[in-house]
Amino acid sequence: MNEETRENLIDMSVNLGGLKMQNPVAVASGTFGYGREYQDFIDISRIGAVIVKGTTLEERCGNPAPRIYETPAGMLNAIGLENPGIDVFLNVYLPSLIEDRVTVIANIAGNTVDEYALLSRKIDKHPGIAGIELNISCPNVKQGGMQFGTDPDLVKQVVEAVKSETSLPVIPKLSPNVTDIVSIARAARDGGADALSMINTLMGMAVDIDRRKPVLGNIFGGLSGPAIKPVALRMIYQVYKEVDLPILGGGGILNTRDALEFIMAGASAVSIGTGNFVNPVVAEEIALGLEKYVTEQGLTGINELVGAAVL
Amino acid sequence: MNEETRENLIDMSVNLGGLKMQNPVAVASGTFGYGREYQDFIDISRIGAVIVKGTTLEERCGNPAPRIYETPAGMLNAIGLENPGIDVFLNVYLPSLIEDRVTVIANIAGNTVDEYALLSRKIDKHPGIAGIELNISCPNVKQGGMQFGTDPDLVKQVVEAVKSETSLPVIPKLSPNVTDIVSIARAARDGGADALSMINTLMGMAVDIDRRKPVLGNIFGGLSGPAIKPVALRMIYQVYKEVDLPILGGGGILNTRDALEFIMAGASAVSIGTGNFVNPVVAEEIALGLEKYVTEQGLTGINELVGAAVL
Amino acid sequence: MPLAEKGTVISNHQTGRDLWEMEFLAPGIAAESKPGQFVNVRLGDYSDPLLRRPLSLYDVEPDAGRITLLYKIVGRGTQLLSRYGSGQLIDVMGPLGLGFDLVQNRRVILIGGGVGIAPLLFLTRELVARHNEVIVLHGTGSSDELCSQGRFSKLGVEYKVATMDGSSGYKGLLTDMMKEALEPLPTDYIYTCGPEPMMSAVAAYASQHGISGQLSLEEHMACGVGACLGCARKLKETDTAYVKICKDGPVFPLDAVQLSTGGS
Amino acid sequence: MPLAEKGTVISNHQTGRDLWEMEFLAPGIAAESKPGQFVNVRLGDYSDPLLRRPLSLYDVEPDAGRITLLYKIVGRGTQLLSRYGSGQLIDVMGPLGLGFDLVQNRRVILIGGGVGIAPLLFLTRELVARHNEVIVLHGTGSSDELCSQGRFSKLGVEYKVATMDGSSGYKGLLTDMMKEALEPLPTDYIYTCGPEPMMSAVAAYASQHGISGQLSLEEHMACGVGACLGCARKLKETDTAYVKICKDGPVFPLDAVQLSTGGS
Ligand SMILES: Cc1cc2nc3c(=O)[nH]c(=O)nc-3n(C[C@H](O)[C@H](O)[C@H](O)COP(=O)(O)OP(=O)(O)OC[C@H]3O[C@@H](n4cnc5c(N)ncnc54)[C@H](O)[C@@H]3O)c2cc1C
Ligand SMILES: Cc1cc2nc3c(=O)[nH]c(=O)nc-3n(C[C@H](O)[C@H](O)[C@H](O)COP(=O)(O)OP(=O)(O)OC[C@H]3O[C@@H](n4cnc5c(N)ncnc54)[C@H](O)[C@@H]3O)c2cc1C
Ligand SMILES: Cc1cc2nc3c(=O)[nH]c(=O)nc-3n(C[C@H](O)[C@H](O)[C@H](O)COP(=O)(O)O)c2cc1C
Ligand SMILES: Cc1cc2nc3c(=O)[nH]c(=O)nc-3n(C[C@H](O)[C@H](O)[C@H](O)COP(=O)(O)O)c2cc1C
Ligand code: FES
Ligand code: FES
Repeated sequence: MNEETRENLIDMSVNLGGLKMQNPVAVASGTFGYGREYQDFIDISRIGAVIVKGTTLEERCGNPAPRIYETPAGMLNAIGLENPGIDVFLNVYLPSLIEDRVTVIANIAGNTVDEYALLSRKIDKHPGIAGIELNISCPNVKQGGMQFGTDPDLVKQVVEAVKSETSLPVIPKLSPNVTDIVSIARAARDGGADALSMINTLMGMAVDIDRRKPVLGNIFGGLSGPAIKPVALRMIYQVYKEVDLPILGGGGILNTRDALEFIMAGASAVSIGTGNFVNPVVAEEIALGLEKYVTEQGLTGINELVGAAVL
Repeated sequence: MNEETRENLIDMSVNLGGLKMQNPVAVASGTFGYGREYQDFIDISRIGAVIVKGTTLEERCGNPAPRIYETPAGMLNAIGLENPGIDVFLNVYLPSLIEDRVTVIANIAGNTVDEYALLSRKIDKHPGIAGIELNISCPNVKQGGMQFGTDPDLVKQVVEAVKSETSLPVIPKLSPNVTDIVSIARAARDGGADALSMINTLMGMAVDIDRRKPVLGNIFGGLSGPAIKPVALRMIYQVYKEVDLPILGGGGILNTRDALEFIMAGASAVSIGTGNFVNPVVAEEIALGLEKYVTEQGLTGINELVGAAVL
Repeated sequence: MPLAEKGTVISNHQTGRDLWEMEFLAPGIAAESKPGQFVNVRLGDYSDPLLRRPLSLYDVEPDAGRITLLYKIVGRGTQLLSRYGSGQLIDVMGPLGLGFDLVQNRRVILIGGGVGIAPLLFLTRELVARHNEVIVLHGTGSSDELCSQGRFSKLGVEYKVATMDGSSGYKGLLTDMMKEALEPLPTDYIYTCGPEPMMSAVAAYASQHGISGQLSLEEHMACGVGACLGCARKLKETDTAYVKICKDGPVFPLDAVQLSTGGS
Repeated sequence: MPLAEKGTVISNHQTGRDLWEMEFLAPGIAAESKPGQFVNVRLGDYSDPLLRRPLSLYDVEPDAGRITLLYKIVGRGTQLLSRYGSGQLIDVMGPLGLGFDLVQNRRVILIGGGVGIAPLLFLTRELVARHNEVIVLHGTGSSDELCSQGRFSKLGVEYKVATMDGSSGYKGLLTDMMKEALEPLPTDYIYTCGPEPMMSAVAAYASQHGISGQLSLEEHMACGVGACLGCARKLKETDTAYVKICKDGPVFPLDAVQLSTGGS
């Protein structure tokens, strides 16, 4: 069989707990706006899935400036979930994404379990969304956010509540700021999660030594980018071994080799966050790069590589 | 008063819970051997304190190779506490350090609370050691190590056991791989800790995509270097606000500006680990750099800056 | 429509104290550019520094496909930028942001502080083309930071300088010179870019004299396109919403912004 | 005594496929250097790449204070190394590790695979000075990786090459050529550096013929001085202790090491 024929038989699609992606590369929540911001640079219909900015019930205006800061091989952000609220998202931003035939994953954050449920109900009623990522790990908001993601009982509760409101695939996004990621992942599974997204940012900070103050208006922020890649890989590896759910893995991915590390460590699909800022066409480049690798290695699909490095 | 006179009045010494250092810059355990390895490059008597390689009761041969790997702005290590055992350390390696008038901090790791106690007793009996750092956070050994550092009750127990065996300053070294660093710090204080050392490495891994295996022989390793600086600063800031103990802060320090960030976030002294590999004279350079800064800012001593950025 | 392009460096050389000029070919971006817009530049091939750096369009010649940047070395990114040699490729996104409104047939004053002069050269070119009488005021610490004189002179506009140490032109604050320089003739419009305390003084003067105008703001950026919501700023303290400098700006009306007046 | 020195780059240029040579002045290090030792080089000014890179002393002229490296571009560090220009400073620690034992008045064979030829040039120079008959065998994939011929010829030693594709010298494995090249004359001592499967074949041949010798090993390094215990390796599988390549090596007796024979 020559390469060309084989390429046609190659399956780059991914089924992430019922959520179908044409290729394994998603762009991560909060780093790609509502898709339109990068439209001039990349054909967004070529991306496996666009996970839109974290959305809350009501509009939020976000944290005081400065909100971002560069760190060695990474960045801190403390956006504070600025967003126009779920209704505006569904009615104003979503339609154009649907028109562009983008696989859209919503990302929701609530202050209470009930809010997560309510958000999910609204999304469930609205056609055009392929899945719901639960942001239970945002380190940048006072209420809600991270404390949900660090307590197994709360994780289970939130997932259960959401599952009872929607038939869409539900993907909790786990916080890495925990002692035992496996117990959190198990709680999510016990609550009925269809897949897991990991990892969100590590909580960090920077000091402005000239002003003798924290750099960020919010003091603390979420660390993302290549700096956190080793932590992300470790947690995905641990969870892949212990919990039988597909994983959407990310944290510091900048290129195809990085993405392959995640897939071999157990991720069924990958998400690119900070990498979009560095290279706005990175998601498409990685999707193509993965396809090339699968072809060159004589594999039938990307799925064959998932967990390949797990001992 | 002109600068020269003022310089004489400047106090760069540090009292870390009873442990006196001539300047606030220590070299971190496991990155400086027993001092002699870097002797050709740096006058080790100029370093605030040398924290020697983690020592156990019995000799340990360490983890299988490969043990280290470079990551973006950081490195992974899984040395596995290779060391000749406490008796060889005290009898063979310590004497030359004492001769060189180095402030030596021992770093000990046990498999059980009793082992920590026994190690401390041996050190207490042996003159020439200024303090004991308790490694309750090593991610690279199966038994002992990190699980001590992630459970507040165990932390308290270990510290109490050690305190009952020695009158030397006892400095538990906290693991960053926890959900709530403040509760761990409190437990250490409740056990009688004299100061806190933070942070040890974040647990991470890397995948060799060509061999489709984890890179490290031990699979997981500790992430150190500039990549982890934001996490270290955040944890030190949190603990400084909540727990009234002096902090020996480190994680990714490469230069004087980095050290100032740590001090302003609440560290009374700093430790340099990976930075020694990058620049073997970095500890001396930073000690001088801090003195210059204190002088230029017209301060009387480094202590004035501790926690200066904490809101 | 903005795009990502690998520009080819034509030249890159120092023109003043810590000040450098880089010329590169990027026809796609050049064709779309307007004064006041900026490019977001990726520096180096490694993960540190990681983020792109926003830099104004100092000059643009669309026909030649040529873009010039004027930059001050302040940190790692600008340091790396200064190491690019001719023929090397440079990874640029642009043009980004909303540029200046271009008035016509007016007497306009452009006030640049330090490297804040950068966006005002391309602006001058376009304003001259629109039959405005353009007066450029440039303030710096010392004469070795005045590297733009030749370029402005070529455009045939009046270019006055103030230096803090008096080594060239008016000795003292640009904003003190401003008052002398602008009166008694009426000013129709003011464009300014520079340190906020300077722009604050300019805005106060403008408001006092009922002159409208625009300024250009800076904020740390990641995406440069409005996707990350990182470059947020409240224009006035009483605002509830944050604008995004990269997308809603960097240019804003002079009277829309509450500026830092100095101190810390 | 090793030291840290800022060397001044004299030249840095490509000499073969992915192969570069850099000359720099570092009199302190040059004065102390012995064949088989290495330097640990810091590349770039930023945090990525972070760690130093170990590179063998390809050639050293102590009187001129000059050190030459031969390096193959394989990743980020070596890529950055290739960008250094003459006059630039380069941050080097060395000489590190234990070098080769230098025999006298013998017939010795030096066997280098690929860029493993690097430590063998300086060694040749010193062996020639010690009245040895030196035969150098160098194997590569193709002739465009044979960049050292001139330097060895200048030292007046026999230099034979094998290339996998036959584009120069013997066609095939260096170790196959070795058998032909060495016999019938007796060999007193063997030095080798290169891929482990190659060195493994050399060691097997040596053991079969009762020839002693030394080889040079590689391991990822951080400190380069024995402080981090990172570059650990069990010489034989049955060993309980790990040697540190940077301090106990990189040179070891041929028969002390169990080498990887290939595969993965
Ligand atoms: C719209 C816009 C246009 C600009 N135009 C110019 C110009 O034409 N010429 C020029 O010299 N400078 C200009 N600047 C400022 C320039 O972006 C910074 O000087 C530069 O990013 C500093 O990078 P660094 O790595 O050298 O400094 P570092 O301090 O090492 O940078 C660290 C981080 O802080 C950010 N940062 C530091 N200073 C600034 C700043 N003043 N504004 C925004 N981000 C900053 C960097 O982008 C980076 O993310 C402009 C800024 C903006 C927002
Ligand atoms: C004692 C010694 C002497 C050496 N002498 C030479 C020489 O003269 N010429 C030459 O071309 N190469 C030599 N090498 C190999 C050289 O060190 C590596 O090729 C180089 O470190 C690769 O760096 P990189 O950033 O380009 O590659 P990357 O793969 O990006 O490096 C990533 C990390 O892996 C390490 N690494 C990668 N390959 C090796 C390797 N083979 N050995 C050790 N560490 C590695 C790097 O040091 C770095 O920490 C020597 C190695 C050792 C241990
Ligand atoms: C500027 C910024 C904003 C983010 N906003 C969100 C968000 O709204 N919801 C969320 O779940 N994650 C958010 N994240 C986290 C990313 O989706 C991603 O999980 C994280 O950045 C790690 O991946 P990376 O290293 O590829 O960026 C944000 C990250 C960044 C950098
Ligand atoms: C190679 C290596 C070995 C280490 N060994 C020890 C050890 O034996 N005991 C210990 O408490 N910490 C050990 N550490 C952790 C360091 O002391 C330090 O806490 C950590 O590396 C973070 O600081 P850094 O980023 O400055 O390196 C080791 C770190 C490295 C890189
Ligand atoms: S830099 Fe991302 S929104 Fe402005
Ligand atoms: S590299 Fe540190 S011990 Fe060898």
